[in-house]
Order: sequence, then structure tokens, then C-alpha cells
Amino acid sequence: MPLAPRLMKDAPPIGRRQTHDEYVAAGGYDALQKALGMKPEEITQQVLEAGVRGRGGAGFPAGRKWTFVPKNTGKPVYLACNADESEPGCFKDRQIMERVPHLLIEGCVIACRAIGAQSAFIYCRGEYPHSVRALEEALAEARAAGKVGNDVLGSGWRCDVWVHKGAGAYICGEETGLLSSIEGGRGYPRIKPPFPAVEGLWGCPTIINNVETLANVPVIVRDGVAAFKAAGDDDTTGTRLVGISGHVERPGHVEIDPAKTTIRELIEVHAGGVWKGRKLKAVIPGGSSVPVLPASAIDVPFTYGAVRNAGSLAGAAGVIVMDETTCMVDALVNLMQFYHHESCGQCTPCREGTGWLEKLVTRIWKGEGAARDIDLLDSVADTIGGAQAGKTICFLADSAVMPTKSFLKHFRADFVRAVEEGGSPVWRARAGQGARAAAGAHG
Amino acid sequence: MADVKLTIDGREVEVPRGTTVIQAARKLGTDVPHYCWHPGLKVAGNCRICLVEVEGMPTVQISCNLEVREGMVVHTESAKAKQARRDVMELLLINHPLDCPICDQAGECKLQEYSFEFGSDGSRFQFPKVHKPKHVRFSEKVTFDAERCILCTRCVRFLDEVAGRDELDIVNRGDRNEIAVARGAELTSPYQMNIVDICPVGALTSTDFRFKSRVWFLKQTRTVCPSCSRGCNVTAGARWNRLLRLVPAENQAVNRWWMCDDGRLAIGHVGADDRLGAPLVRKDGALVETTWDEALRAAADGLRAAGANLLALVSARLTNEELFLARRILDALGTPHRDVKPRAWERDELLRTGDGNPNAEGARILGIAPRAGGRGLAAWGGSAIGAAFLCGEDLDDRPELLDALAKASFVLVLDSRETATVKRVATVVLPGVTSFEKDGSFTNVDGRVQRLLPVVSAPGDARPDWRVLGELGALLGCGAAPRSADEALRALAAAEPAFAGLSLGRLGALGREAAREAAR
Amino acid sequence: MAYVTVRRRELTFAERLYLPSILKGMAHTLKHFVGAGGRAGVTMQYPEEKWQLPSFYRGVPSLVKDADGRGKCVACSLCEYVCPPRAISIVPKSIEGVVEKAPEVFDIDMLRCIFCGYCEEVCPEEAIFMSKEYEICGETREELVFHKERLYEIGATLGADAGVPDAERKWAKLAREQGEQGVTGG
Amino acid sequence: MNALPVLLAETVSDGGVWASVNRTFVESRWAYPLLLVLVVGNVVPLLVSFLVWAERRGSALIQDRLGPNRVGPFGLFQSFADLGKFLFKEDVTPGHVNKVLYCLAPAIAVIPPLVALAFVPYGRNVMMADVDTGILACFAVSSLHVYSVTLGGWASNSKFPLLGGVRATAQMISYEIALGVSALAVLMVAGSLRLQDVVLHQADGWTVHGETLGAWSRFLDWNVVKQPIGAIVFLIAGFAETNRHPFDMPEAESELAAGYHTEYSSMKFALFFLGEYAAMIVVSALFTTLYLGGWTLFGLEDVLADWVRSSAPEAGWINWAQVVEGVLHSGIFFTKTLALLFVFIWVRWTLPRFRYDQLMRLGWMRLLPLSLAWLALTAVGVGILR
Repeated sequence: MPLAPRLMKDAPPIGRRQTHDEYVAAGGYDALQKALGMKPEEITQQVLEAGVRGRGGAGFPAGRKWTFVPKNTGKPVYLACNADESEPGCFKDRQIMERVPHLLIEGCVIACRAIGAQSAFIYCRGEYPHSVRALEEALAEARAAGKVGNDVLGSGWRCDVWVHKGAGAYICGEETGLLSSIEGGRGYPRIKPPFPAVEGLWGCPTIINNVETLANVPVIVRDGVAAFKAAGDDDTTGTRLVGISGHVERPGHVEIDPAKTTIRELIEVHAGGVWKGRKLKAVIPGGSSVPVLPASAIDVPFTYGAVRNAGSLAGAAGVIVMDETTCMVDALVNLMQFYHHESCGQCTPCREGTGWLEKLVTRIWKGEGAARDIDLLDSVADTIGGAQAGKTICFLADSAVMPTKSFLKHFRADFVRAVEEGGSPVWRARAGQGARAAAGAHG
Repeated sequence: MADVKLTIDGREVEVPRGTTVIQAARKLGTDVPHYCWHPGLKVAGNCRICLVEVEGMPTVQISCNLEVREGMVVHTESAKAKQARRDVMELLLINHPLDCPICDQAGECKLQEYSFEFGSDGSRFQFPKVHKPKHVRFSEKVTFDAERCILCTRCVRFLDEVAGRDELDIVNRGDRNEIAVARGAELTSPYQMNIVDICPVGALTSTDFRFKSRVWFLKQTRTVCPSCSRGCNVTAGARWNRLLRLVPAENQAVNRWWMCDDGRLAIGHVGADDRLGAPLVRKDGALVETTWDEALRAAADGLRAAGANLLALVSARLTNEELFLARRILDALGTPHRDVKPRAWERDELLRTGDGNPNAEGARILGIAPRAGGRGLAAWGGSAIGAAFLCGEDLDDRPELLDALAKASFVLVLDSRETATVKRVATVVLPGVTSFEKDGSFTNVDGRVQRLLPVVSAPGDARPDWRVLGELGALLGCGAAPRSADEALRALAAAEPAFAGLSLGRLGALGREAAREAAR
Repeated sequence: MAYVTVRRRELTFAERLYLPSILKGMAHTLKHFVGAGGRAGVTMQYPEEKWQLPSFYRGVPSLVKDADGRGKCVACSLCEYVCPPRAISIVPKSIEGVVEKAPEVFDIDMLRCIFCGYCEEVCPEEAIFMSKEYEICGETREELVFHKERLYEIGATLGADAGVPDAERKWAKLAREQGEQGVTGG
Repeated sequence: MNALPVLLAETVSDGGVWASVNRTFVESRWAYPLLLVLVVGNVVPLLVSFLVWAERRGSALIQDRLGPNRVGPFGLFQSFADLGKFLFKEDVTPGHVNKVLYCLAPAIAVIPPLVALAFVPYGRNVMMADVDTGILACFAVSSLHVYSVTLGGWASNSKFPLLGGVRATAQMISYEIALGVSALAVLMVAGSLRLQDVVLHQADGWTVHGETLGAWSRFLDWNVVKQPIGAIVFLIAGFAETNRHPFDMPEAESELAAGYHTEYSSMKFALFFLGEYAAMIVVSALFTTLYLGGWTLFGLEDVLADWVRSSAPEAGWINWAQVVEGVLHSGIFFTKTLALLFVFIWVRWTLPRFRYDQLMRLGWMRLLPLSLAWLALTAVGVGILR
């Protein structure tokens, strides 16, 4: 066990929330007290030095982002916490919100202090009622304890935190889509520039950070930069919360030192290995939007740079494991249905393209496709986007393209087999059942 | 702000800081393909067709939202930009119904144009297209076809940003997205038909113009809307010598890109059944057709006999030239009794001025108002009327004045329609034409003199009012009749300092300011 | 060598007399006259016998219906636009159903028509076909302006039995797809 | 003159004033010719209509077509349909023409050929006017035909008809000389201007120095044998006279629209048409008379007539023997004429048209010298053989 957990170090077991008192007893809100004694620039500087990168997936250094807030615009500044953890395979933010919500609240308040905001919105996923409840209860406690509200810790500084419940759209996890949603509009991502740090909520400077990112802020302020950087490497500082799901013996989450933990260790040590003693086939390391890695490519540490070099992205650290029995066509159909369903429909390539991808994959899946459909799928994916395309406002189209391209790159044989054998195994089994059922109805 | 120098397709251009690349390209005459971008609306950046390649940037960029930077090197026609555009075009078309044969937009459809320019001749999409509701009535005026819609949101943004009403919205998600009348709202904006114009495809069509004619058959003429004193520039479309539609023409000094629905739809009078096609004189109580010579002679005799006692009502719907020629006649007769009939029109903040006379300003500059001792229109009802001249005007809405006029010995009416006034009180009727059938100019509420051009030809033997007034003036000895509206305007320019130096040619497409101060 | 003088052959006396040639010619025509020299009877007895029209034959342009008996023309006016002698005039109308538009008036002035087939070629709906009909006559000019009904009547003979491809059946296809996708309204 | 007037008289033998008038008339020398005039005057147009049909059918066969075959059996009544058409077509008289001459021209086209046929002997007793100077009268009358062409072209007051008319006039006058000169040679041989004499001369065998040769010489007695060159010249000139191919310069369509009758339509045009065919009949009839032995057939005509006569019924109120003889002779005559007419048609659909200068050169520089030379030769021959 190489790591002492930081974020989750005092976390109660799953199903229970750490109360305000428990949190304070464990040293909670000390960081806030400390921060109130610092100049905002000093806090920002600390976060900048800590090098904490955005945990939402993009990995943009949080401190850098904070410095983008223009000074003296006369407009209020807002903080938005992205708690819309809707990436398939990700469930790490949930652990923080449901088990150590005060950590997040403290992080929000400190961040507000740093960027000069007095309001923070935690945009929580609508499908997370437990998280919402935990946050709201914790907020009530914090407000009662004077940690949040008109007079934070008696400093006379006002800072409030609000929980905003989403309505179930994946796209609202995109930072500008999230802003639109908070404003009450359609969850359409916005074009950049202007960047939200300049023009965000209601046209005012707004900083958007992921739950885990903000949860790291009290840790940095409390323990100092050096202690924070003890975990991770220069590329990825601090610990990472990783969710592991799929064909493993013990799915769940774990806080790791990304520099010292490889993906293989995540699966074999932390998740108890591939289930049923089967062999590993593929891993999606960062949530469904990132390229898939074949079993041969997983002996890399879980840092941003290492995973990128391996051909994928650490993303939001949702590791999805697939065993040797998995037909990758089945997996891709699932993903494409998701992205087609979740495309907001604003940009042409994504609106039209995700549907096309789904239809094409489904055709191959059902065995109605021809060999040329596999090439067409690849080509259509290129038409829609890709990491270097920039054809859409947000990354949803690219999120659909990246798995498609990587699935075809690494597991083309599965697709060829589906074409040749009249559909994927799952489809054939299902169709066979249907045929038997039909036959049974007649017999 | 300081200017920024950048290179677009190898040509340098200097534009103010804050300009977007698409605008800079337009300055060079390069029209980067675009759907959602409209110069009069905020940038939405969702159609993704205006992609360009910028040196030093790894990905293609939408030019509509890309601000210029010093030294930027932009390629709109590079292989990468073209490929990106082609890709977007392909995706735009996969679920488009391609029902151009029944789509009114065909012929002025951006989708068609770009498809023709750089689209593919086939499709790689072999699935049933996504179907959405068709011919949805958004309102009495606008019909919507969701399948043709490319979700550029120009309509939504127009209503929101220009018309100031959140009446349209987008519903559903992804490729099932549809524009819809927002829940709880109705599409009632008096400017709603502009969304038909700015819709780059055939999703929004005018219920009025629907299926009337393919646009490529239309004879398109740029002229001025006669419905209010704003003088919105319009492009009139005519076929079979029938005026079929008006659409706004861009004029930043007047109406920018827009016009109101009421003005747009007020074209029924041009092809009305009651148009006058021949001069009439009253004989034994009934109006009978006659020749122009006879009618003009009768009109001149009547006017001469009335002399200074003539009551004249000159319409501010006449052109500057006609008002000038009418004034010339009234001056020759020496009558001080001259007035303009006011015409109410709803007023708003955007374009509508509240004055339904398109040339009210011209009439004001030319001083069509009671002279000292003259009776204005308000005073017509009181005492007996001996003779009257209704120049381009009727009094159908003023029955009490009609009663008074009915007792007059001579009433000359110059009008384009057989109004109740004509039927009841006219002694001599000279058939004029509508503003869509003649040359001339209006002076709008801001003193801008704008040119009218004939769109259709007048019915029967009706003549442009300037010609009638010119010939009538010649009979009354006030100078030769002008041979063209331009000649009349030159005469006006020589006589009135406010119009000095103007001719129809010099007005150009966008009009010119009259010297307002001189007139005041 | 701008030109070459070709010497004419000197004619013999008999040739100069022409009579042998004349007699030869007369013998030839006589042979045909008695039926020995040619293919007497190639003349077709027109109203009774009719020409086997080639597949590319262009007769009267006509409007066709799909297999469900629905007129295919949607009054897009492309034929009107492309028609070189301006023989076609169309007034569209709005109709109920999955296809919104149809011709109210569809006239082809057969006195103007030059049978070029451009209308057939340009038609995006495959609604207009050059029929095999070529017997056109009338006593007045008006009679030779073929109206919609007449054009559909001529075109009807070009239906499924005449091999005009109509696998599409636009109305049926659109209605089916809309039903499958649960599209309502409009 | 013969039994027929008597026979006719018997048919109107019953009393009354009119009867006596009729009898007087019937017995007069006018009745029989008038009857013939009636017959011929109707038969010739009929023949024309048949000719037109024959021409069209013949040309069709030569060209491997069928020709008119709709109206009546084999399309025989096509000409009548055409006639109906001509009658009911709009008769356009252009505004710029000389109306009197314009209307006169088609009439002149028809009348001379019809009159000329009056002098032709159709049988021993079948002729309208047995004129002593028959051949001269015939030529005199038929020469008037040229006026129709001249006037038609001139009165039309239009350039193509005028050119066509002038060309036709020049052509007809030119070839008339050759025609006349070759006919002169025949007259020399026959020693008479009377056409019946010319015919009979060809039927009695050769006479050399007043001595009649044997019956075999009857077979060589036709002038076509005795006057081969003359016959050819006459035939060629006859083609030219009637404006037939290959000499149809006057109406050469490709050069002059339709020549002198361009401005004519309807029945007036039909009259020109009729005139042309009537002229063909005249030329054929004359050629038959002058060169092909007229109504004779090497004496066989008499043998046949006798045989028929013997089996004919007793002379009742109709003298059948006379009738049969007349019909037989006429039949022989018309068979020859029709054969010639066929040649006319045949040539038309075989030979190409002359160029105008070729036509003139042929007329003046070939045919005229040839016919003159032949005349001289004939004179010598006649002198020697007499």
C-alpha cells in the first residue's frame, strides 16, 4: 500500500456522511481559517505552485485558470463547481460529495476567497440525489457553523455556496454547458472566446472547477505545496481518486499516487484482478470518452503524461475494464447510443454525426453491415472530428470519435467478425432467443 | 481602436481590433460560407461551416468567432479548410430531406448554394433520415418545416436580440432538435417574418408567399416600402406582372436588414380589383370612361374655374417629384387651401415610425400645409366646398367630409383605386399608379431621399402621377411637363435648396440625405 | 502546289450521246417499277401498322403517377425553367399529406413543345416522362394546350406496366418512415 | 357521214316540235362532232386524273414506295379527292397581280390542249374535226399553250414566277421549231396535211415507185421506222414542249420556288396542272398519230373489226358494227397513247433535270440542226423513192 489517502483519509465508510463536527475534529476548516489570513493572490500562488491539474478530465492547471479572472471589471465573480459527474465509468466525485462534503465546501470557500468570488454554485448531477442531499445537509451545518454565509468565520467576509441540481444531461458536465444550465437556459456549451473566466455566468467572470480539484484546495492550503507534491510527479501532482468498474472482482474507487500506480496495478491490486479468472482484453482508463487501451498497453503509471503516451487519456479517472469475452462491437454500440442520445445538437458535426455513427455501428452489430462499413465508420469518425479537428464547440463529438477510432484501431478483428458472422455474439444470442421465442409461440 | 493587419488567402487587410475573421474576409470580398452567422445577430458558432485554417493553430477555426490578431495568416481555401467545410456540408445534408422541389427556399438557399459549390454529388448515408414535423404553422405568417432546419438558431436569436421577444426556442436533443414556439409563448412579434428572410434554408417560409412562385422566376427590383415614413428598403419580387412579395434590402442607415410584417404584407392594393384603368368624367351623374386628353382638359378647366377657392388635399404618399408638381399647380391657381391627410401607423422602437405616410417628410419640406388664410383639412367639414382637388388621396374614412364634397361643383380626384370617394364625389378622375409602378423618390423620416423603381406595370391606361400632374400643370400654364421622374426631380432640386444637387441617378441604391436643416 | 488540275476523261461518242446511259437508267427504273429491283412494300401502312418505337423515342411529355395512383409532380417548376421554347406553365398549390405540394395548373403547349426531353431529364421527382404518344392534333390552339388531366392520362400508360421505374413510392416511404419514428404534427 | 347520226335520230323519233328540232339537229353535220366533243371533253380530264394517279403510283413503284392507295381501289380516286381539295381550298389572289391576266392564264393552260385534241383521228370514223390542214391546226392551237405560262408568270407580278414564265416561254418557242420541223418530215412522207391521211399512209405498207410492197411491209410502215431520227427529235421536243422532266425548267422548284405558278393556289393552280397533263396527252396523241400508226395496227384492226362485226347482233336501232369498230380503233389508239404517257412518267422519274443553258444548247444546237438535216434527208429519200 504505497499511499496514505489525503482526500479520503478521514472518510467514513460508504453510505455515511462525515458530519461537520467530525470534519472539524479531523482538522477540517483549518485551511479556511488559514486562507482567510492570506491574500487571495497568495492562495492562488500556492495552488499554482502545487500544480494541481483539473480533475474533470481536461487536466488544465487550476491555479493558472484562476489567474485568468480579470481584475477590476466591476462585475461580480463566480465560482462554479462541476459536480455533474456524468462521464460513464466515473464515480469518484460522488465519493467526496457523499462522504466528505465539507472538504468540497471548504475548497469552494477557499477558492472563492482566492478568485474574489462571493458565490459558489455546486452543479450536481440530477441522478445523484444522495450527493445532493449530503451536500445540502453539510451546507446547512457549515452555514450554521459560520463557515459559509454572510460572515465567514467572523471575518466579515461574505461567501455563500449553493447546490444546483442538474436535470440529467451529459452535456451539462461540459463547463460552459453547465453555465448555461445554471442560468436556466438550454444546456448548450458556449463558444470560446470569451472564456468563462472572462465572461461566464450572466456575463461575469466565472471559474469552473471539478469537485476533486476543489477538494484538493484545502489540502494544499493546509499541508503546504511541498507536502501536496509529495504524491505524484511533476506532470500530475497530488493524489488521484480513481473509479474502477467493469470486469473486475472488486469494482470501486481508490485514492492513489498516480506516479506510483500503474493501470495494471489498479486492476490487479486495487480491484482484485479481472473477474472469473479471465484474461484482460481492453481498458478505457479515463472514462468512456477517451481512447481504449489494449491489454498490452496498461503497464503505465496513471499520470496524465504517461497515459497520453500510452495512447489514451487519464481523463476523469474512470477505469473501465473489459475481459477477453467482450465483443468490442457490443461495447461500441453502447457508447455510440450514449453519445447520440447525449449530443446537445448545437453543432452540426456532432448533431448529425453521432447519430450516423450509432446507426453504422448498430448495423455492424446486427450483422447487417458489409466490410466497407467498417472503413466508412472510420471515415465518418474523421468527418465528425477527432482530437485535432476543432469542428465543434465542445468535446462531445470528439468524445464519440476517440473511442470509435481507437476501437477500430485496436480491435478491428471484432468488427470484421461481426460482419462475417452476422452480428456480434450478444446480438446473435439475443436474436436467437427471439427466434426461439417466436418458434415457441407457434409450437 | 488601433487597426490590425492580417493576411487572408495571401492578401493583406487592415481592420479594426475586435473584428472577426469572417468580417475581415468580407472586406476583401471573400465570402466565407456561413449559416448561423449573420452580421445583425450575435455570434452563435454552431453551424461550423465557416471553418478556416489559421497558421499556427493546430485545429481549424470558425471564422465567425475568431478575432483578428496582428500578423495572423488565414487560409479560407486551403485543403484543410475545404476538407473541413466539405465534412460539415456532408453532415448537414445527411438528415436534410432534400425536398428542394417543393421547398420555397430553392433558388436562394444557402444549403443549395454551398452544396453546389463544394458539396458531394452523392451520399454515404444509407439510413432512413430523421423525420420531424413538417408544415408546422408557427403563426399565421410563418410556416415551419423541422426537417429542413439546420438549427442555426438565427430565428431564435433574431426574436431575442432584435425583436426583443423570446418566442422561439429549441426543443429535444441531438439530431431530434427542433425549433419550436417556446412553451407558454406565441409567435406574435410584428417583425417575425424577418426570420423567414434570415433562415438560410427553407425551414421557415412565408405563409403568404408559400408556393406562389419559384424565386428564380421573380423579377426582383429594389425599391422602398410605402407603408410608413421609415422608408425601409425592400426588394420586390414580381411575376406575371403581379407583385408577389417584399423582402427587406439591407440599408444600414434606414432599416439595417429588417422590415416589419405589416409593411411587407401591404401589397394587396397593387393587384386589387378596384384599380382604375382609364380616366373618368361624370356625365349625368355617372362616371364614364374618357380619353386622357378630354379628362385632362376637363380637370384643367375645373381647376382654372375654381382658382384660389380650390381646396386641395395632397397625399404624402406621393413622391417628392409629384408633390413638387402638385405644388406648382396649386401655386399657379393661387389657392392657400392645401393640406396633407395624416395617416396613423403603429409605432415601436425598432422601425415603425407611427406615421403611415411614406413621404411625410417630403411633404413637410415642400410645405404642403395651409397657407395664410387657407383652410386645412380640419376646416373642410364646416362650410360649403365649391371645388376640391384630391391629389392621390381619398376620404373614405371621413364620411362627413364626403357629404360636404358631394355638394361641391367640381371635385378632381387623382388616385390609383376606385375608392368610395371616387364613386361618390369625383367629377373628374385621373387614374394614377401605386408606388410599385413608378419612378420617383420618397423622403423618409430622417430626411433621407430614397429611390423608387417600378416593379410591375400599371393596369390599363393608368399613368404615373408625376406625368399626370406634369401634363395638368402644362395645361394650366405652369411650365412644360417633365418627360421623366428624373427631370421632375432635377426641377425640384433646382427649386428647393433641401433637394439641391439630387437626381434619381445620384440617389443610388441607398439614397441620400436631403439637406434637412435648410428646410427647417 | 496550290491546286491540281485533274484532266477529265475524254468521253466516247456513245457517252457523249448520253442515250446509252439514259436507256440504262430507264431500264433500272423500269426494273423497280415492275418490282424486280427493290424492296417494294417497305412502306408502312401507317394508321393500321405502327412503327415499333425505340426506347429512346421522345413523344408527348406526360405526367405519371406512382403505383398508389398519386401524382408524382410536386410543381417544382424546374421543367418550366429549363424548357427551351417556354412551353410549360405551372401554378403550384398546397395539398394535404406527407408531400405538401402539387400542381394546380400544369399546361404544356404542344404547339410550342419541341420534344427535346429536357423536362424529363431535369425532373427531380421522375414525374415527367416523354411518352410514346406522337399523334397530336386539334382544331384550335387551345385544344393543343395539354392540361394536367390530359398529361396524367397520357402518362398513365407509362405506369408500372410500361416499365417506368417507381420503386421509391415517395408518399408511402415517407409515411412509413414517419410512422416508425413517431413523427406527428405538421 | 355515217350511220350514227341516223341512229341517233331514231332515238328521238317521236313527234312534236322539239322532236323535229332535234331531228334536224341530229341529222346535221354538227351533231356527231359535238357528241365526240362531249365525250372527249370529259374523257380527257378523266384521263388526266388517271394520269396523275398513274404518275404517283408509278413514281412510287420506281422508288420502292406504294403511293396513294387510300381513296378507292389502289387509290384510283385519289385525284378526285385532290380535286375536291382544290375546289374547297381558299382561292388566294395576291393583291399585287394583274387580275384579268392572272385569271386568264390558267384558262389558257387548259383550253388549247383540249381544242388540239379535236383534230386527232381516234379511229376510221372517230374524229371531231376532219380538217384538211389538221396538223397545222393542231400545232396552231397547241402553241397557244405558251401564253398561259407567259401570262401566268408575268401577271403574278412576282420575281420567281416571272423568271419561270420567261424561261418557259423561251423553252417552248425553242423546241416548237424542232417539233415542227420533224413533223414536216412526216408530212413529206405522207404527202398530206390531213392527219387521217397520215395515219392511213402508215397502214398500207411500203410503196416504192408507186408499187406497193407485200403485206409484211405493213409492219415496217409506221413512221417511227421510216423516220427514226425525226421520231426521236419529236419526242424529245415534245417533252420540252410540255415542260416535263428532264425539261421542267419553268417550274424548277429548287430554283424558282414553283416557277410561273408560284402565286397560284386552289383551282387555278389545278388548272395549270390539268393543262400540263392535257398537253402531255396531246403530244402523245400526236406522236401516236404521226409515228405510231394512229389507230391502226398493221391491218389487224380491220381483221378484228370484221370478226367482231360478224358476231355482232343485227343492226337494230344502234349500228353495233359501227360502234364496235369505233371502240376498237379508239382502243388501239389510246393504248398507244397511254404507252407513250407511261414513257413520259418513266422518264420523269429516271432522268435528272437539265441546266437551263444545256437545255437551250440542246434545243438550238442539236435538235434543230438534226431535224433540219433529217428533213433534207427525208426530202431526198422521198424524191428517190417516189
